[in-house]
Amino acid sequence: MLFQVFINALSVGSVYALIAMGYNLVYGILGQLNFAHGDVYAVGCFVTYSMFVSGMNPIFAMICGILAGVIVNLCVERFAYRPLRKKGANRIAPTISAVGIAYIMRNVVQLVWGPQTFAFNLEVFGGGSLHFGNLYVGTLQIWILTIAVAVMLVITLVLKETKWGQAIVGISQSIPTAALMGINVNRVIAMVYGMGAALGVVGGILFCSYYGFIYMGIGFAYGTMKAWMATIWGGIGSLKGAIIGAMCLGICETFAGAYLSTAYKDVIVWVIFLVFIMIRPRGLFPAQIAEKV
Amino acid sequence: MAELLRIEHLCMNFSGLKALDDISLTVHDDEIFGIIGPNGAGKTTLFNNITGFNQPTSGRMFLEGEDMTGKNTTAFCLKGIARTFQNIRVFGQMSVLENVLVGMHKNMQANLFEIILKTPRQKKEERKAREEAMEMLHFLGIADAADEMAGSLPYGTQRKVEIARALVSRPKLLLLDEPTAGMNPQETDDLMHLIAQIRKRGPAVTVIEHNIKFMLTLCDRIAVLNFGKLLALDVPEKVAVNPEVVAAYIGEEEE
Amino acid sequence: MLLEVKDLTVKYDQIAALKGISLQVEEGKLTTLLGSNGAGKSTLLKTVSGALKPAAGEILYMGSNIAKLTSHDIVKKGIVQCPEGRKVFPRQTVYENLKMGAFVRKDREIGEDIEKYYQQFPILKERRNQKAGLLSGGEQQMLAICRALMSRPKLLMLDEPSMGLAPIVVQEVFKMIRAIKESGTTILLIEQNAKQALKVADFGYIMEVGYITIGDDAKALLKSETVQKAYLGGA
Amino acid sequence: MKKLVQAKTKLLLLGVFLVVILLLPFVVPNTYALKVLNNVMLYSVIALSVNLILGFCGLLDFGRSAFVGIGTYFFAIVMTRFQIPWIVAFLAAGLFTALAGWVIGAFLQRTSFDYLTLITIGVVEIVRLFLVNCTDVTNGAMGITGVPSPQLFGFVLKSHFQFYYFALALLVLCYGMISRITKSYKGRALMAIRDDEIAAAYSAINLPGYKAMCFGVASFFTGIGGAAMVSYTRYASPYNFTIDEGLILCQMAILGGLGSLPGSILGAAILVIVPELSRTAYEYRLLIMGIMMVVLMLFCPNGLLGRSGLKDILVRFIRNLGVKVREKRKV
Amino acid sequence: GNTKTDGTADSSSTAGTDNSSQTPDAKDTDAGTGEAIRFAVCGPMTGDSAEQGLLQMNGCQMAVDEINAAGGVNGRQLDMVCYDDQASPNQAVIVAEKIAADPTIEFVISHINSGCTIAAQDVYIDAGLTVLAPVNTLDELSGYGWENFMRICLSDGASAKMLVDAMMEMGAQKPAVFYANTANDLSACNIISDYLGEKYGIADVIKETFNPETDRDYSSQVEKFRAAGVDCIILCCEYTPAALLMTQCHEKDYRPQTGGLACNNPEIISLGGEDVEGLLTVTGFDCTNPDEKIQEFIGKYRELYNTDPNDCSSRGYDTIYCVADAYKNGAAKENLAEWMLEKTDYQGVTCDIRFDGNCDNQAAITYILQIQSGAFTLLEQ
Ligand SMILES: Nc1ncnc2c1ncn2[C@@H]1O[C@H](COP(=O)(O)OP(=O)(O)OP(=O)(O)O)[C@@H](O)[C@H]1O
Ligand SMILES: Nc1ncnc2c1ncn2[C@@H]1O[C@H](COP(=O)(O)OP(=O)(O)OP(=O)(O)O)[C@@H](O)[C@H]1O
Ligand SMILES: [Mg+2]
Ligand SMILES: [Mg+2]
Repeated sequence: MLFQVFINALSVGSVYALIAMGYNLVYGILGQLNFAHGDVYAVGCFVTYSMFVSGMNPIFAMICGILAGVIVNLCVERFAYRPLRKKGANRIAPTISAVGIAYIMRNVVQLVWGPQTFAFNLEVFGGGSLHFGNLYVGTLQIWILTIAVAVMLVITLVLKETKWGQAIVGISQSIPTAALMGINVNRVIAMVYGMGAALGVVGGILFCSYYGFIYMGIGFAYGTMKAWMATIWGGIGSLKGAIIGAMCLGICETFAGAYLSTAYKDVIVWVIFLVFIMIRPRGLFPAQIAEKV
Repeated sequence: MAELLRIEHLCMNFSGLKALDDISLTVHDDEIFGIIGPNGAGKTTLFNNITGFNQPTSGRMFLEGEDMTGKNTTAFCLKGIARTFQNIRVFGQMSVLENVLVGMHKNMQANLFEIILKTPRQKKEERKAREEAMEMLHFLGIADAADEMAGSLPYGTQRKVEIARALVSRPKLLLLDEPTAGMNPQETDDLMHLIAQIRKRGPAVTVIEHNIKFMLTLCDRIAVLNFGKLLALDVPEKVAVNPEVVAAYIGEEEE
Repeated sequence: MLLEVKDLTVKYDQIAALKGISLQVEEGKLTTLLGSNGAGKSTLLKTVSGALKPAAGEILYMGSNIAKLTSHDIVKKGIVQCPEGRKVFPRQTVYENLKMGAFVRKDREIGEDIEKYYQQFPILKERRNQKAGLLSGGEQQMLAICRALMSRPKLLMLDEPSMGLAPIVVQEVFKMIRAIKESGTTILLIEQNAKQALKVADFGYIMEVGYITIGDDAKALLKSETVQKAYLGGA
Repeated sequence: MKKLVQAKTKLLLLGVFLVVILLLPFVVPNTYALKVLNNVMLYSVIALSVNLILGFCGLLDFGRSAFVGIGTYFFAIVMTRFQIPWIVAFLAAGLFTALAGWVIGAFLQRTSFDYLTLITIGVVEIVRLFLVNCTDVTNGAMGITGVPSPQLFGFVLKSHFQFYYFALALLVLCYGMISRITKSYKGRALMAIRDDEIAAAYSAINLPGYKAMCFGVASFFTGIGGAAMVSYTRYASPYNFTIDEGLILCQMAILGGLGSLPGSILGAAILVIVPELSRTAYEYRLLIMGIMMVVLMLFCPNGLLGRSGLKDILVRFIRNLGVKVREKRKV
Repeated sequence: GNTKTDGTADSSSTAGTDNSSQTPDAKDTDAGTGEAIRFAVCGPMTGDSAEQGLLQMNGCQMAVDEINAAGGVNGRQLDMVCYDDQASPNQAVIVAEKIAADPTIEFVISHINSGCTIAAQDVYIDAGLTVLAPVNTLDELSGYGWENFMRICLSDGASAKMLVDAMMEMGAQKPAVFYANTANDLSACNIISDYLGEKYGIADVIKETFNPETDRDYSSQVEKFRAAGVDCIILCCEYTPAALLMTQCHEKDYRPQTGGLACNNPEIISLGGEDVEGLLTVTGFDCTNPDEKIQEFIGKYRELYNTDPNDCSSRGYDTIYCVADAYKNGAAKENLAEWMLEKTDYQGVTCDIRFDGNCDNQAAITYILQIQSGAFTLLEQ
């Protein structure tokens, strides 16, 4: 049982990983507690679902969903976050408008798609599982993990090597100074939000495919919260951290459920998390502190 | 003249970089002590060490004979060291007066219940603190700005706010890290007089500056740091003509 | 005129920091701006570089009004500011900071430029892989100046470049400023070290709480009694 | 002289305000409106405690709902199982919550802003699941019924009308206490921590001690608020103490304006009353709330009564009408 | 009266989020004599558990529209107002106060979450309002001795026992319970395990739970069931987790017999597909009944809401008819509860209603359905 539990844990972790990466990207760069992340990607996933159900090719449906997520996030950035940034608001203000956006998105999803759960199967990832003796490994999980790692590598490379990546890194440290370097701050930030949304939708689609359903609550509890936990676990701003943090989260959840108590599972996870944060207050891969008196 | 601060063989390494290398010196309780040295010589790092912000890699520190090695910032502060910062650190969202009042924190006694009940003792304490803080603002000539948000003031004023905040805690030793940065010659002159006056009020002053003229006029003794090492420690007249110091720091006097 | 500021008014919230300022910066010349604390010098620079938007007035750069442009467009036009208080990118290394300075450049000589500034400030070369946030104050200042230069601007605006620098380095910086000027770059310099500044400058302006009180030839200012008294340290 | 006149008008305004507040229950149309008013006041107490933590100490705590839960349950359990005077249990609930807050505050010392924020959410989850699962102590998901109404000096404050004055007195008391704390040197120490921890440490402010104290003191008020609330609804249920609730409590303080105590009351009023207005338009409730929050933030990023908030907007508006308004800042 | 029904039918949204009787002009255009009979429907309409609230509301809405179209009750139109309690007991109390403060409201269709129901009861009792509960299945509710509260559904205990019997009859050796960590489901779980012990002598029933707000991965539960050799799982949870659990079992090639308390939502079939084949569910509404009236109801419901009715919606529907029946026969706001407790003997489309003097519906019948080849089928008793 132990080994199977471990494999289950990794599967759950890999599902969280992708969602966490999109969250961590925006979080690490702009420092925004983005409460709307999950709900924005939920919109993207629902669009994918609707497109697919109405008979569209699943790949196109996914692209539509991703586009929808990106567009929504860009609009949100443009109309809810950017004006705040221009006014030089503190860190808390965008957090609250993000909560507002999350509410709006949740309401829109309920108005358009209703509150019930729908079956979600795009039929592209090939379901089923491989088994080795008594061990079962889902094929979709292998997909998910591969995609997560690939995406992480690509983004890390982009951030490190390209000019835009450097611009993003600059903006993450100081927006006014970045502007003084000739960086088009608004465009780059919009890009980051777009990228975050795209990653979120991809993650969300895989999440929905994995569990085979979609409903309006996937945004907050499974998106924002898990992504946030994974991000903090791994260290803010570290993509590698997002993946490994998600794995840690998956492992804790699954093992706590399997060997301790399913009723107290979440309590146990949170307590482990708390203790971990006490030991490593900045997560597994902490961003380096570069401040001097 | 008594010994106030004594440093013995202080070393500080930052992952391979020797920011302080075997520094020993003594500051007396009635002097203005200057520290100069090229950029990156370790002056600020020295301040950080003798206020407990950084822990030295090796070496010892004594304040009025008491061993303070390994103590934290608050302990140093309670023992009577106050400082200003090279990169200004005022409480940006608080008024100037409040900033200064924070400096008086360690002298305040009232507990939570007295505060909630507003006992006469607490009221008196608070009133006295405000008076003292205002007096300090007058002394530094920034009383006009008392109600303004500290964060939106010009640099020079913010520096003075920092000095006021440090001074109201009635320290035994005041550390000033480049107090004249961003001030014009006129203001620098004013500050010089101010520091001399401060000195008369009680605390010994240790000051880091790059303004040579300022330092030579003001200080009783000057230490010169270079690459973390103590290059010279003497009265200003001698430091100014020390060829090593001239080469490393002052450069050819122009004109 | 490379840059012409006309009747510029700038407000923070409701309070005017600049109250109708006019000044001119001639191409290829060095103009310096002197004034006491809080006079509004930095505010002026921030407005020219687009970080603040004026409440009234014009900023003409090569004849066109740039008051409404965004910061990055202004940088692309060749105006670069070395901000007050250094503002280096703390989490990036010295080298990466310098590269950021060249963000708008497309040529291939970036590496050579970096090497050039390393020569000028050897301590930067020594610290090239250190996070800029951990540099000493003076080291950061040097880095900030070099980073501004990395974009090869047409108009360089320096906000108190000598702040926090050792005397020997200050001389180096002024030498450098002179060399930059001689290479044809226009400079707008804010300095507290008025004597030095006026020595290298062609023109000088004196500011007092939101207004420009005097604008004259630098040599004349250097001799002027009022200026001597107020900004050159009395004696 | 001028000052005297000003003081007089101020006093007059205060008097009028007081009379209005005291007579309000006589003019509201029905008990429902009274109930809403009472809720506004109870939530105000909690929002004030959030403000103490977030507005003054700069720690973003989404977990206030957990402490409301602790206060609520402590009070409910004590009152339903033991024979003790109401007021004793009430204060004990506050103190117990304060202790819990202090412990958690002390425990979280090393964490920075973002980490703390998430952990406070964890606290909500832990407390909620404990309340749901620990059936022996908390009666689990069924909740605790029959919690007694406030009993003061032999009076039982059972009706909404009576409770109004109780809640009002409670709010005034809590407001006074919190305002005194924030105006004292301890309050300034909290603000100093918020603005710059390093400089605060250099002013001999004991950071861990103060943060823990802040959590403790704020939790006292949160707990009192929770106990008062359960004394009012007379039923304790674990489903009241969710993350969403914690978010709402935070929003009250933020929308009102961080660091502004009247702001917290205004924020609480808005977030209690606006959902009531949209009660039957439930399809659009979240939409309305969301749009309201975004728009308010866009207009007053620092909250309605915060810096450049309503007051400044008003002043600007009046000035645009040509009226001279005294500038606060001297130039 | 309320003529917006067509609009609802057109909308492609399924569990209709529209609510037509809220039109403010409902009263003015009243065709009948006398004032409308106004009543409140409470429940979560937003948030994670909105689905149930909206389903209950849909059922009520359909009945209201039908009755009004047929001329109302004694010439009085029905007027339904919906209140969202967000599944939060605190909110439920406010809702109750709001309802109590509105003298035109004559009765209340209950909140759904038991926490909300309990919290709000005090207010309703004080206001003398009758509360009808179409879907409050929590056993403990019978024990409160409320005189204004009546439920139309069977309590969990009763239906759970039926389900257990059916499953044991099918040859289960080692049963286990999988329940959501909520008041209802926990209570049902306890009843089941007690019953298993009493009747079948199975002492150590494995009980596993999950947190419905945040859990969608049940692999640890599955692993535990599998390791313990469980061959029969009783599901006390909503249909979504039920379907998910079965899928996750089958992924691991683990195929226990399953049966659920609240799984009769047709969505479960599309959700679980082949994985939910063979699932038993206990329900008060037998959608497979060929009875004309029932099929007509299903047809109309499907036309309106584009999906099949389930327990929540059918019970809501019959509750309204039942109250209308009471009004027709002389009940009024003041004595509604008394009247119904004593005299109601109503044959509904989907269930019969007759109270046992306490709050329970004596005549409620429960059926056991099984999913066979993609459809619910009545299991022969
Ligand atoms: N936290 C740190 N980590 C790594 N290196 C550091 C750190 N703090 C300082 N340094 C390095 O130590 C050296 C000494 O720094 P310090 O700030 O003490 O110089 P300084 O004498 O104050 O110079 P300046 O006059 O320019 O302010 C510098 O080269 C700096 O780069
Ligand atoms: N962010 C701000 N908010 C409000 N007022 C500000 C802000 N920044 C500057 N000011 C005010 O604008 C005026 C001009 O400031 P500025 O920084 O331009 O002066 P300066 O001449 O550069 O002074 P210094 O020599 O100290 O650098 C000052 O009175 C200052 O208080
Ligand atoms: Mg220094
Ligand atoms: Mg300036």
